Amino acid sequence: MIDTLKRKGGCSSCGGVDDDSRLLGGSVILTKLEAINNWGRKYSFFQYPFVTACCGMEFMSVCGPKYDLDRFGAALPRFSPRQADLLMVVGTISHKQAPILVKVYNQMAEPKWVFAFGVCAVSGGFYDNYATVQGIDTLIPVDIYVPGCPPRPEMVIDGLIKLQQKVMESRWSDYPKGASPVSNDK
Amino acid sequence: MSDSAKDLHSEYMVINMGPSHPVTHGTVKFLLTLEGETIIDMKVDIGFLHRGFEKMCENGTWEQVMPYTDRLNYVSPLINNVGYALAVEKLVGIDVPERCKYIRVIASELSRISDHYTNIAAGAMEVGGFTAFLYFVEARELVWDLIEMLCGARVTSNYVRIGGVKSDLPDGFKDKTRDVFKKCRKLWADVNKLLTKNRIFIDRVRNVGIMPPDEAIAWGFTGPCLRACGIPYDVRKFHPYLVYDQMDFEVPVGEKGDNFDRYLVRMEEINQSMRIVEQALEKIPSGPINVNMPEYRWQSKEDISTRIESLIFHFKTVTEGIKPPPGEIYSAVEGANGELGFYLVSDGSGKPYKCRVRPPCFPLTAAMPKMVKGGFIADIVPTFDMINMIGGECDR
Amino acid sequence: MEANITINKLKARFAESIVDAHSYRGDDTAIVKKEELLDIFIFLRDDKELLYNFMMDLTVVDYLGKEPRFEVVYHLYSLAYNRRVRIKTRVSESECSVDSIVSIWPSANWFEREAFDLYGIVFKGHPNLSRILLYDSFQGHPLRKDYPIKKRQPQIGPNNN
Amino acid sequence: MGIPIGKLKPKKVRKNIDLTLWERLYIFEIIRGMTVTTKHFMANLVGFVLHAKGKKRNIITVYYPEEKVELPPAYRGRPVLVMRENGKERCVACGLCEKICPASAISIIAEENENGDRYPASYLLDMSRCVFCGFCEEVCPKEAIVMSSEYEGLAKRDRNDLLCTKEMLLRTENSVKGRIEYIRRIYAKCNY
Amino acid sequence: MAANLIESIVKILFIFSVNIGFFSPILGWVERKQSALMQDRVGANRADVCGFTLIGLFHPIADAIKVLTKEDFIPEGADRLFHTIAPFISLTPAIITFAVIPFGGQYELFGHHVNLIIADLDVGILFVFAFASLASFGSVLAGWSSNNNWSFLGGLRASAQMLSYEVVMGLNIIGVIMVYGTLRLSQIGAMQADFFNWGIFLQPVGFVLFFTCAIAENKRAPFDVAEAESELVAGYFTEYSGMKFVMFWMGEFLEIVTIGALVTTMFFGAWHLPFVSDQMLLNYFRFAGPNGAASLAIVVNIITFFSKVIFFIWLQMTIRWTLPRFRYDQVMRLGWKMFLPIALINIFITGVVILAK
Amino acid sequence: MVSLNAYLILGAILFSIGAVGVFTRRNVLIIYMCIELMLNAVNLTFIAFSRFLNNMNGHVFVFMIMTVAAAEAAVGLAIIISVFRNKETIYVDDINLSKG
Amino acid sequence: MQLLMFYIFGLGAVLSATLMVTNIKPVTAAMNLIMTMFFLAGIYVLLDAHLIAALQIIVYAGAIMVLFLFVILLLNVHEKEGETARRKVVIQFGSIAIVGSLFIIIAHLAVIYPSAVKVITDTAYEFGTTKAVGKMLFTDFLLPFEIASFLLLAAIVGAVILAKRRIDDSE
Repeated sequence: MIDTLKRKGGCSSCGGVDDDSRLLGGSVILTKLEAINNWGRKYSFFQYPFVTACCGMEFMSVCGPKYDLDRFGAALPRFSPRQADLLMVVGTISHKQAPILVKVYNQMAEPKWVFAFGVCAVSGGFYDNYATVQGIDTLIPVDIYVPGCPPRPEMVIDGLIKLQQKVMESRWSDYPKGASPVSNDK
Repeated sequence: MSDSAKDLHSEYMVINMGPSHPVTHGTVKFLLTLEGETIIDMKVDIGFLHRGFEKMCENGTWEQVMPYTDRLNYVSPLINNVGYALAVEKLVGIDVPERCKYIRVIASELSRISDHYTNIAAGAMEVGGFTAFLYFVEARELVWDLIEMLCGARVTSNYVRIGGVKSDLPDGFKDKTRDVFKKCRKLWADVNKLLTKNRIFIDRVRNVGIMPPDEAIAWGFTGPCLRACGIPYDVRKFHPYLVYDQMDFEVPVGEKGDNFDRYLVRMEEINQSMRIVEQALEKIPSGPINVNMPEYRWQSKEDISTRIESLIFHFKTVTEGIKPPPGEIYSAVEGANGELGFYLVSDGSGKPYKCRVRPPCFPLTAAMPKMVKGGFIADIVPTFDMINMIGGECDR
Repeated sequence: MEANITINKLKARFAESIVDAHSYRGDDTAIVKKEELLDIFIFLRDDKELLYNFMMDLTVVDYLGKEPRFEVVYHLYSLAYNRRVRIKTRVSESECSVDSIVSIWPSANWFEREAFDLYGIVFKGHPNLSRILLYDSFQGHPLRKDYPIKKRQPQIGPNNN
Repeated sequence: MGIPIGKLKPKKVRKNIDLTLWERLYIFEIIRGMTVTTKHFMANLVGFVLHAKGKKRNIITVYYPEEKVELPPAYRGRPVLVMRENGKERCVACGLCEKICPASAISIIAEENENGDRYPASYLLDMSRCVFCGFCEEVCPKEAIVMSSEYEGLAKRDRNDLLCTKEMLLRTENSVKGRIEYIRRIYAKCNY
Repeated sequence: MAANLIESIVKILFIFSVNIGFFSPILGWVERKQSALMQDRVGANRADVCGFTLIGLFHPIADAIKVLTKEDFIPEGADRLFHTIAPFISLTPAIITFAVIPFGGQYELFGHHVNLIIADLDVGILFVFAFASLASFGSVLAGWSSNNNWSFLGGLRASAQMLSYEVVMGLNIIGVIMVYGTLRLSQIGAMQADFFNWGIFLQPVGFVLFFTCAIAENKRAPFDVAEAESELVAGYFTEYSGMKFVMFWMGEFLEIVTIGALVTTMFFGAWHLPFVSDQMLLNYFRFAGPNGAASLAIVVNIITFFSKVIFFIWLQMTIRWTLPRFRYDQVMRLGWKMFLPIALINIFITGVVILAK
Repeated sequence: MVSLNAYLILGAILFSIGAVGVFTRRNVLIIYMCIELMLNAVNLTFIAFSRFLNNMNGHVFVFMIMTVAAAEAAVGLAIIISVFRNKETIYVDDINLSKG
Repeated sequence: MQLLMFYIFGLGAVLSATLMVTNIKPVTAAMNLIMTMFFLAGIYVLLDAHLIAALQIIVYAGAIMVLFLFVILLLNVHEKEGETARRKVVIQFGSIAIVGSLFIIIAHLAVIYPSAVKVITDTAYEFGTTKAVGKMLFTDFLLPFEIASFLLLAAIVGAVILAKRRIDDSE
């Protein structure tokens, strides 16, 4: 088992780069370039829908005509992790599924983001038992948590907008995020 | 070309399909042995969504099981709610009021419609017809508006209570239903035009995944998949529960038991379910929606605030749960995928001693290898979809 | 309540194997000895007046503390007569096995694997009795009453499965 | 076949489904399908052009952050605590919601104030576990916790931010008035 | 000589800018937007620059920026060289093919003979075929070099499918060649000045078959079995990431344009407006002087040509978003057992009609 | 201006490379490819002669050679497939038909 | 200009042909052969044989080599261990050395001793066009043409029969 808290400190530290490194890379041109780059990334999420459970139904709705994730440029589901930028973990991750999730995460090309969709992915939800992983952040670094069981499509879009803000704030030095922490276990 | 691939005595290619593969909805793994494109052998590995449903139920009170049933077949949660409530009522031995029965019928049928929409939509998407997929998602969205109006949530409804339902039909439900069904029928017609007579689609699904009737019975098929074989087994007709015996609807059956029949049966069932909802909305009587047995339900807020014994009893039922008499029962309803059975064992305490679900898609998934063996990789796609394996229900 | 035709026929045919029979809330139930299970099922399936062609459900109930500890529960359904019956057989913890009925109903295959997976009941003669819902490295059988609900197993990495 | 099948009139769905030569030729059915999609395309295109001129939009899509769907009164959003006029919570820390919550998302530490009334010294709601089932609202004897219609602002970058304290949950009675009225209507009496 | 050189450079630049600069980014947008409208959605519309969204036109730019900075990945055990060059192989034919497609007539401009085609080859159609056939190497090599079972299956499917449909496509073209008696695409175009001489009237069956085969050759739905998402994850480019992956898409998009251009040239009157020949155009624009008339005519030609191309792009997109996908063996059966005989019969009938005249 | 000799020499070199391949390689597929290469070398000489003699007969010969090559490829690959099916090898050393 | 092109194409052809012969992987060999075909097509263009050049690419690169690739992928045979690395290197270096020296020597000779054949520079306008080749095929060479078509037919039938599964084979 891996210490949850320790990992969490590691994964959500995108804003935590110390000031020195910011100063070093902080020339005007670089910042501009960074901003343009982030702008591009933010409007072009190719998602990998790791759909496992109930939230998948809501995920269909989010992609569907009424809420239309495509408006945010995030409508092209790529089922090959190599081509995806955003790993949407939609639904419960059981212990049996966990290795696959980690594998998919490790296969994704940088830069990559993870979206925990629904309480089961966030924390295991009300499945607090022998079979369910208590939150995917025990397995892989997560960028945005969207609770709800399943979340309303609006909540998902809200989360996506927050993720876009996060991407806007990110620096080149935040990447690569590297392999998932459990990848070398055992 | 594929013929020449078939001849080679080259090594069989062993491929892992899933669980993170688009066709498998992330919840199942196929271990395929291929010779060229032909499937020589197939092993199905499920359990990727095993969430310990039974264990969770055994650790909650009888009421607390209700949200867990939502997430069994998460495409038609209301049917699961109804099935569980009926099972507990059978165990306790109570009969719900007439209006409640009608509401439950309406809720189940709306759920069934949305399930079939999802199923056909996903099927269309997986054989490449993305537009048909979105039309049915749109239609489902409209049905979900109704469900949300009824029970306050889009997917996980948690609407039915033991001995009744949570709330009455909202105002204007009937008119809204009429509007929604009008739009849904239009979209249904569009999808029908896009798929039903389209030869590309027919070629993909016809004569694929055939299951002869006797074998289907032996494998434990129920629901649309069994009806596609020509056997009109429908729990709603054979063991009428609620008010299904007063409803006028037909059971669509297929002939061959292939994917095309499954598709047609589902398409027709959408229409029949709409008919049922419309009839139920016409016929619904007024009256109470809950059974008048305070010991089996939470007390009303008025009682709690006015009567102290009610308050004490409320605390008792909430913390300990209702206490059905010891015994065991099996009760089945017609789920969207087939017979959804609940086998409950009570030891007289407030928690279920055993709460077993008979998942309809579990035997269907078990028969997958039989249906696709000898076919092509591409045949897995429609077959698996038309089986409509729902992870939450199959793995629980 | 009076036992109906199924129970009567069973009693007539397998008098000494029927431990008990009742009909609680209209559900016909027969508790049989596990030795003659296969014969009983073949009889139930093939008898002209019964024709239980559906094996609807198979599960196990764990009566922790009682002896024998487990009850294997079969639900059968006859399409021809629209009739259901529940057959139960008792299995002790020490000798935790019953005969597999896969040869009678292929649908029992996965149900038996599931029962094995979650309760540890061994089905003799099953073609492939392995874990189905859980993974191979899982220790114990979670639906037994003595398995704590929150007892977690070590998380497995990507190369471990 | 036995008893009720005679009563049933199963509807054969496969009749008339065998293809005519016309349909076998692919192209005509393809054109039929394309007319359907083209009809949608044209309708939406025209709809957009008209919309640009200020007409009502006919497309189903909701432009979410700018535009919101109308929620039914039954909608169960995030659970919140109701405030009294004096700014204190209504909750008396009876612990029923804590008990009934299937996800064990609520944890209450009760204390008594100087008047001898119980109140929650700490009321923690773990939004990362809440499944929006509404049981807490249903069992609450005081109408102190209600499912508001809030669904925004729940996405967080850190899982710990999802742990809501009492202060984060308190809402004035006015802001959840509609919901309180609704639950009075549906839960006030068992049978009505 | 210098004038020729300038003319060539201008033409090459024009085609390049139209293809790479206009069509390849905009088609991504068109595909998303059109599919959205067909499916009652709105589609990408939120990428903004200084608050302007321009109905989502910035999204392709965002995609391009993102893709450029995406990690380039070569899987373990892959053949590095072929893995790298495969996307280029599948991208280049689509661009090169445009060299022999005429987008206008021949005019005298400032005393210089202007032929609106980059390379007026005698073997124009064969040239198109020669390079179109190379595109299959891209997908085959991509599938083979990725060291992944799904890619491999995709590569196998792609090679078999493209090989088969090339045969049928070639046979379809023969009908057109027989009717017009030349392989030179500019001549084929010029002969369609008369409205009733358009290929669609002379070779209706040929048009349907050619169009279908071209879509199949381009591996787009309903013939996208080589990259079928629900079967083979992403087919032969499963293991590609970043720029190289997008190059496959660009290749596909450019080929859509090429198909549109070819169909226009061979069946839909090339650069001609119905009932209006080049000479009549020049007569209409007489007021602008000979040079002005010629340049106006050139503009009209180009606009006509590209609007027809755009129509066919729209048609292909509609087909792509309407139809489900074939099964692999059905694709092959359709090619060999249905299209091939029909194409042969078509040739036969064409021959008979030509002889009878 | 390139002389005829140059083309002939190029053809000769390609032919000899092909021949070297046929003699040294053991993979049937590569041997087939070498044969194709040799045919191509011959084609080159035909075209060159035809150009320098201003006689187009050479082109027709090349046309025929291509036909033969295509036919040969089809039949040859079919043979390889059927041999592979029976012997599970594509190496000439292992294919000894007389041993059966 | 033409000389330069000839050297580029010629050297490219020789180089890729050498690589084809020496390469251990069939797929790489096939790709190198395709390169050779391309360079040869370029040389054909230099020789005014446009049709033949196009056909070269269509028939060889587009059809025959795709077929080769398809079979290579289909058989998917892993390279045998028997061909050791040492031998591979020897073959590579040996053939490259021999061929390279041959090329240089003979090219040198060719420059010293000009060709005996008289060069005809002013070709007819129609030389190498489709029309010309077609006319010849259907007049002077009609019989061989028909025979070629029969040959193709025979090859198709033969290939189908050879590669077809024997139905009695299976059980």
